Amino acid sequence: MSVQARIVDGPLDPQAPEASPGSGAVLRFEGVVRPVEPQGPGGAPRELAALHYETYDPMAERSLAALATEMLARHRVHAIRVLHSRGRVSAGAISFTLEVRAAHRAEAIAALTEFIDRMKRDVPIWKRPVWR
Amino acid sequence: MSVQARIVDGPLDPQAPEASPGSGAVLRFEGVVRPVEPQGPGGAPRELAALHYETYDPMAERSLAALATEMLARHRVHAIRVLHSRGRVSAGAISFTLEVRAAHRAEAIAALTEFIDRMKRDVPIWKRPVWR
Amino acid sequence: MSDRETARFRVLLFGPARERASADHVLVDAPVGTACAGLLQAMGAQHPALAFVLPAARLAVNHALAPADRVPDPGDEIALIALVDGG
Amino acid sequence: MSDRETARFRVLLFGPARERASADHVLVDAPVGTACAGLLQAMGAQHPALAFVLPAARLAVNHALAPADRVPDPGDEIALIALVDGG
Repeated sequence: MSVQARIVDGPLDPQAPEASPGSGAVLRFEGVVRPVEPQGPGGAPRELAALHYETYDPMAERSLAALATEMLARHRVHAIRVLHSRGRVSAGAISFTLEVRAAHRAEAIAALTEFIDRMKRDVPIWKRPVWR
Repeated sequence: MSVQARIVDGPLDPQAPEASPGSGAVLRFEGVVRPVEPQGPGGAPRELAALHYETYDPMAERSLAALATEMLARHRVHAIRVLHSRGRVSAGAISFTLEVRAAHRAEAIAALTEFIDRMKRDVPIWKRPVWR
Repeated sequence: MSDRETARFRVLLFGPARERASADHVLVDAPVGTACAGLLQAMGAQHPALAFVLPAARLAVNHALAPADRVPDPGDEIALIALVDGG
Repeated sequence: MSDRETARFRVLLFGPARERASADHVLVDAPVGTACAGLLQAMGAQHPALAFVLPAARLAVNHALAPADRVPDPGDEIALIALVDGG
């Protein structure tokens, strides 16, 4: 069982998952900055140059770790690794990765889904669009 | 929109996802051969050396592609890439990868979940344990 | 039944069915015009070692899963698809 | 209220709240013993530009989300956590 949570300056690298010989299921989510977003809720689509992520440190990283630990226990998964960007991330680049290892896919999917929902609600990270 | 489906001899390589600038969500599942499995339904756990996958060719690959195409349309995702092993895959190695790109994570999760459920039911691939 | 009324179908086997039958195919005799559901029943009757797969069994005809009422031709490629725990 | 009855809290701001207030923190006066729920109300009253966040607002006390009935100390690190569309 292991948890890793880290806030990283700038975009994340696409990474091959590490070997995990004991886990039957490895599920990895990557959040990519979309090149077009609605301007405001229900607004017209507009081209985006980047997103700028503001984090409340060190609470953001601690919250990610606490959430990972909670999901690990609740869904009985083996390991959770989460990285989130701080600062500017250009459109097309990765700002968030979440990797879950579990015995079976059902637990991995449940843990990943709940993690992301909870993160958006509880982890102090704010994004600001940088329009083109 | 794109679909790739392929049956590959032996274990799969862990791979970094390709760049996908237009998709906000990239979800990747890897199925790894577990080192211990129950011997038969409800049986006692036993150490596994490998799984041997038998495929009905070319139906297996065609079924994967048809299923990917169906999931792409139903869940409105951008791309699905699926690889499945044929033949021997040792414990700890990867025998299946499924990658889904979508605008948002909800569609990606729905497409991935339904794809795997349907695959296990409809795609002619059989596995045989090679006990240690 | 006369020769004209009965056809001989070749059904490919995989996985547990292949192991149980110790063969990569079986021959099944059935009246001309028999649909997939009837062909599976005839297979179970003529090859009792394969009866265990019937609850989960479907047939593929020419590399596509066939509905129960599809009437295969003896010249089609027919395969037994019984996925208890595939993938 | 006398000085003994009122305390001054420093509340850190982020995201849209920081932009709207054009400041990285605000000062909020509230009676000693005020819980987080009351402190948020006082903040909205004393800094009307921040009233828009109240529906989604919680406070973090010393880097942990605090329940509404938690009574912060003026010496705590208090932050406004209003995540409309985070992550």
